Amino acid sequence: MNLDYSRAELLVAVIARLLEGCRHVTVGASSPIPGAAALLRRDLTQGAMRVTILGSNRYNAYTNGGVETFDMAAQGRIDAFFLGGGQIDGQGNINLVGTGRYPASDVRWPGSFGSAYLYYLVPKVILFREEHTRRVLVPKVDFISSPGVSAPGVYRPGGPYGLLTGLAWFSFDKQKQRFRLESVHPGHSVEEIRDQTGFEFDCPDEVPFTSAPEPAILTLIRGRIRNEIAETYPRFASTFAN
Amino acid sequence: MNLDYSRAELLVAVIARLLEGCRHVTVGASSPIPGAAALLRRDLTQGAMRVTILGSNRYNAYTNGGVETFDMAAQGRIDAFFLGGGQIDGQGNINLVGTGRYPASDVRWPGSFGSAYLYYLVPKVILFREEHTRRVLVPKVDFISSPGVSAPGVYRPGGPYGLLTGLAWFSFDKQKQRFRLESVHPGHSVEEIRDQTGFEFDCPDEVPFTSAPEPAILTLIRGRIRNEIAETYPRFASTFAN
Amino acid sequence: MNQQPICELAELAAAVPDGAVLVVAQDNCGVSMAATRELVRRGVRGLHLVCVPISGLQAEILIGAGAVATLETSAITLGEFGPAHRFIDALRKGRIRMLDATCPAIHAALQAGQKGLPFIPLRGLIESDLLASRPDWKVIDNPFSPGDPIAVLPAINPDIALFHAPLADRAGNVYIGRRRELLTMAHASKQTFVTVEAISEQNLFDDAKLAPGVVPAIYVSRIAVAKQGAWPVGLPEHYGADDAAISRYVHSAKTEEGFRRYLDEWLNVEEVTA
Amino acid sequence: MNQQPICELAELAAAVPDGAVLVVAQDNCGVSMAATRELVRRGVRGLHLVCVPISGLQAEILIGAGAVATLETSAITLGEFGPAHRFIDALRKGRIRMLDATCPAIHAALQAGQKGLPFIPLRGLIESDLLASRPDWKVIDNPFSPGDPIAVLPAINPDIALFHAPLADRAGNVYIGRRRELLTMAHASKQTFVTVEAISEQNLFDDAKLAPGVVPAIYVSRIAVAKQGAWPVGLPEHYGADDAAISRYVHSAKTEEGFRRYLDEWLNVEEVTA
Repeated sequence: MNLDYSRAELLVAVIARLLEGCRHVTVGASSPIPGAAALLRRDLTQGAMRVTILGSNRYNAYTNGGVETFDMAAQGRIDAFFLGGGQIDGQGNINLVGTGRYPASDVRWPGSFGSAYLYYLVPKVILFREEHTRRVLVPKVDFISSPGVSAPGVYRPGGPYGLLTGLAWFSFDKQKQRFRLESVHPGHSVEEIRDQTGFEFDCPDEVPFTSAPEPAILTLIRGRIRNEIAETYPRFASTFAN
Repeated sequence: MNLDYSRAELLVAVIARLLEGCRHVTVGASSPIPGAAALLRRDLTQGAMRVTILGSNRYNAYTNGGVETFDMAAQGRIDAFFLGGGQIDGQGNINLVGTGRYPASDVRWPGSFGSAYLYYLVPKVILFREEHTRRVLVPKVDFISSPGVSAPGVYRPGGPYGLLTGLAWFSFDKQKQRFRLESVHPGHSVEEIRDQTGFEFDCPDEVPFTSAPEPAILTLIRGRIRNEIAETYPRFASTFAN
Repeated sequence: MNQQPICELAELAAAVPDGAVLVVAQDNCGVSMAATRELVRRGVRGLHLVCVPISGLQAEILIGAGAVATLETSAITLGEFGPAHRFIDALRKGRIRMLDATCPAIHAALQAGQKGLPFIPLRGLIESDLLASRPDWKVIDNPFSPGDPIAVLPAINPDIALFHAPLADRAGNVYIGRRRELLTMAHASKQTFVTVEAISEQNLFDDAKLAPGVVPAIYVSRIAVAKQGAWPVGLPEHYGADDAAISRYVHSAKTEEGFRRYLDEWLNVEEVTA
Repeated sequence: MNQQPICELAELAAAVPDGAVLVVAQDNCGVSMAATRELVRRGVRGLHLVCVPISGLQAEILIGAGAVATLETSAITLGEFGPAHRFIDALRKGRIRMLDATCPAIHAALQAGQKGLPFIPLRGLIESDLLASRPDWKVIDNPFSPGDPIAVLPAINPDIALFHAPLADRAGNVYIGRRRELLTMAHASKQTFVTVEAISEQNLFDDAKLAPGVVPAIYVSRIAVAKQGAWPVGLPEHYGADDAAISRYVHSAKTEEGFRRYLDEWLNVEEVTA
């Protein structure tokens, strides 16, 4: 299948759609695709949606140090955030610490960052991981950096909204505590998703393809957005549309 | 008795002596005599002792807002502070709220300010009240803005060091939970102190007079200190040596 | 999170609903007396007024005007100008619910609000009548050291923070310099309303030296220009207090009638002059 | 509370005792790699390293050099340059005690230290393995709302805060601008050691625009001048990271031997150049 857009461009367009209705979106320091998507959404709202990119000078109007992101989340002033994970399981648990027996992990990743807090407090947490394999999408994470769901009574206004990978988009059902396959990216199939996913998920009989970016959106991504993210993610910007 | 210094000058000199050994002294916004005394002590230590005067721009190097005073006290970075009170009793309890039945007080004062915190945390709290009458120095305060002593087990590195009035200096004994008359200001007598004090206190057989300010100290007070406090307490500075 | 935060003063005051939890700062931080006057003019009622951590003329006038139902403060003081007569009178007549506090308790509870914590512990307070008179404060055992009692205070999350500042920009950023309690107030409150001396045409974040002293626009809902907007209180580093006006206030406010006369006159001042 | 805070870099490093609780900031806040090098040179051991809230090359090198006994951080990352090999290796070999945290927990515990609180509550965390692996963290019932579990964290009060800043003055005031976590670190720590690019002959408080971004001298024990003192890490708004040097580090540190060779070379650099 020969598409006239790159995977990165598709993902940016998908995320920008998912951010509809948000007033303020915060993006982590090393998240170029979510960063580009947030800036795209901002452009589409004529700047009404605010974007904070952690680690950026230009897209960071904080004056209370690193704690401000977390305080803002607790104040309800961050509507959406992105989390990844070395492992993600079918209940939405994420592992950013490592595999095997903690703390002498077989594979050790950097650590949990703000996940064990933001995942609880930000209403729309989009799990984003391009690699869609059984290595990443596991039946049960080896270490819970942050759980996908919480017991009744635990203060948790936030949580997973869904999971976007290089192959598909799943929504998350908090009642059922399960992912549901919503769309498969053009060029891929439900079988491929099943093969590459280590956890069980709900799957409707008919799964649509993920909508391709509209031409106007592609133009924006390739023009203004690419320039805007160059400050924050210079290496990414240069390889963006490949 | 015809003294060659004013009462204010005596009190400034006494307090400056009490501040010996301090590294950092903080003074409230409307405390000109303690303020002048702290600046005098600072001069005598060639600036080694730091002075913070709340509400001053010149003697306030804080950059975290009003909370910084209280945080510093909790950090152990304030060695001495001054508290007053509409009522002070023999256990060192202070009342900055009012007389009669709270909250519909017969006489209402401004309020407790930071007393219910700083009195617990600052090691050397000097109670300072010029008026020495049974109206102020009462058997039992009507409202405890802050207690003079705390039950065992209560975290209390700070508390009353003593009580300085226009007539005398009392030390405070934390074990006995009582004041002890240490000196009577020149021109006054132990009988007068007894007459004017509403609470019981320890009194040695021989009570010395409070030492008069040395000539060099008086010169400093009348020169440099008077100029230095003019910024913070302009009205006070102009009437200082009367 | 208002895209067009700059509005008229009357509009700003009209957006403070009756019954709001309103947080204000002490005199040396920037007090919006201009907005206070508009609030009195519009006849706001039932405020829960939180003072960080004390107040002066602003609280005194709001109380005298009957705008305050609950007062939470560590002190009300007019300093050397004399007693806060309307505050004292309202207490004596039981017209306001009084929540006497201590300065660090108000700061800490506001910081808890800023951090979205339900409560925060604080040293001091134990065995004081302040604590005894505050049913909303509790004492718990330090969970890390049994037998160590410590006070815990519920967070303060005001509906609206209101203050006066020297400068804002068109995007809604406000310069506060070293007056960091104003930032805490803005973070802890649902909305922040500010009056300013002037509007800068340049974004305050474009000047790296100004940026550390800015309340970012995301916290600021409404900004109105009010020249000499702290008058008769001063704005440190900009103008001093109008001692004569405050003295006259204190003299007038000895009686309810005198206060009313002062108020009528004050509400009819066309242009504020210091 | 040092009257003459300015000293030589070696003197500053010598004043960090073995076993100290040392708190450092993340890369975009000002990382004193110059002092780190001196610490490694003097062979410091047994540090309890607290990272606010994460670290990169600084923690990685201290760990590799055997200086760290306990590591408290929310992440160790060299970003796109690759894995932190020495950190990973030390964990695998059980050479360091690991206290994995989440960013807001480190900020909150440090703020508790700043406020002299014994502990602070924090949302999140519940039912995570982070909480399960931290015996020093607890869960209590919100005293104001039974049935609402909430984590409580003991305060962090480091012995020494260490960072790099653009400017200090002779009185000991240090300019940090918007990097407010550095102020919190200084408040919470018993002592603060700072390396700076330059010393201003003017007191920083004399410039009203600079004052809001200053760590006051009362918190600062030692200051040493170290030009390009963050190298090979960058100092935002002053100079960027030396990507080539960091890449070469990551490549070298794949093995213990490679790391040792890199270290020898690094310790022998006479003058740092970016």
